[in-house]
Amino acid sequence: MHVTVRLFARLKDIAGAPELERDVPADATLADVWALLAHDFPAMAPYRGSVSGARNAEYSRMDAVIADGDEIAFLPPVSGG
Amino acid sequence: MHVTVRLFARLKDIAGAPELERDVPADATLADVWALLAHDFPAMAPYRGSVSGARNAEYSRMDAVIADGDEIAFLPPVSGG
Amino acid sequence: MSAARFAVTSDVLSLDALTKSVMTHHAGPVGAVTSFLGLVRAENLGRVVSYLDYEAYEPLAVKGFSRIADEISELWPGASIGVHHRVGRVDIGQASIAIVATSAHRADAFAACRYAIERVKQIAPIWKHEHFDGGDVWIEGATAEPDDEGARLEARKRACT
Amino acid sequence: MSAARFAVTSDVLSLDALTKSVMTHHAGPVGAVTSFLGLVRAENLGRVVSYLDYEAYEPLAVKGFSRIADEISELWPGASIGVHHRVGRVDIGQASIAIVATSAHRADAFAACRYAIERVKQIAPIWKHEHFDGGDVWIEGATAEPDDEGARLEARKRACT
Repeated sequence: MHVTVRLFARLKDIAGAPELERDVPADATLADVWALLAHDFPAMAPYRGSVSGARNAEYSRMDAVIADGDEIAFLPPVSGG
Repeated sequence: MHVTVRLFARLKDIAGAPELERDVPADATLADVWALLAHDFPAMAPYRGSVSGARNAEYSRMDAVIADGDEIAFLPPVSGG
Repeated sequence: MSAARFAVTSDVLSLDALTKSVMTHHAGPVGAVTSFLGLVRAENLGRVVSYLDYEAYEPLAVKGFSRIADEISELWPGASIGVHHRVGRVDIGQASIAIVATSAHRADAFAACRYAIERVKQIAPIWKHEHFDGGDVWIEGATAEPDDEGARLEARKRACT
Repeated sequence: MSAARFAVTSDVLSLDALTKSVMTHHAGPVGAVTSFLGLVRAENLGRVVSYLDYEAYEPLAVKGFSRIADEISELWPGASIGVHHRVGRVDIGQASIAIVATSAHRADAFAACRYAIERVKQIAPIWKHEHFDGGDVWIEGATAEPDDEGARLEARKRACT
């Protein structure tokens, strides 16, 4: 399966890009995608406890299973307002 | 002594005028002026417990002594906002 | 519209003009601006309201707004407010009062704005003459007692502090 | 400026435009309109701020504002809100966020407005990139957890209800 991963703020800076493409196995969860990223970009690892996930522009639990073509997003702690 | 008495809202309607002139004895208090008005306009009497007094555009206790030429005002319960 | 922070006016109220005058007055850093507009509703206590006619003892009303601003400066140092109140006829949907509060942080700006409207209702010498379907009536709310500590505490409670 | 009630935009915010869109949406009687503007301050934690640069996950941010409006409708039936948030560079003194709340009575309008800004800070996917004298830093606040009941209760507490 193929997913688009959107990254914001510090996570975007760490990855050096606002958007990545990743191939993931069937039945992969958001947590699996996160693990891939943390492997590729070790500086992301500390965000494990504070990152929120989204799937197709809806908040999603990290254990949600993703589908081919999904847009996955990882959101560091927010600071709007 | 001579005082100008300003009246508002229902008190103005009862008196039929927004402003009255009254002669009062020396050492008269706001309460004394109020008593004069309540005598002239019995419909004002029920306001005794809820009216506020002002002297020269400052809130004033009803037992404050007034001076010649003062502008006295009686304010029914307020309803601004 | 006057650029005064405290005004009683027969002009249509402008939040924009009031905000400008409060910002101009405000000395410290401003990170939060809150506002309150009171609009005339078409219905009150089951009566079909045609319009309101406000009367004020203008000089004392303006002093009252200023007094409320002083109370706020003591309660929330660094918070500033402005108050504009209509007199004369105010039609349905129009604002009878506009309040703007500024502060470095939002908690104080919200508290100051809420406290201000509660205090205006308690002590400003302003009266609402309601013209409704079938008659008219002077609305009478609170006996104005600016030094009443109980009323001040009630206003603080409503301001949530 | 869009007439949408919920928007993320790089345009300068207009309280006037936002108020109009909320009033247009609002179905019931409106007696109270409250607003909140968050302004960029020249100083933060001792740093001399040059400007802020906001980033948002726009579709989710707009849905988040809408979700907050739904929460408010449940908590205070008859209260409506609108939220506009800037993205991109926002200079000192400019508004990064505007919120307008309407209701029949003032208590709900104040509560809704305060609740809205607390919830925006908790769950809206928006990030502040602070450019200050000597560097820049991404500000990180709360982990966004829209379903976290504790966060909702905290927002209600701050809204004083």
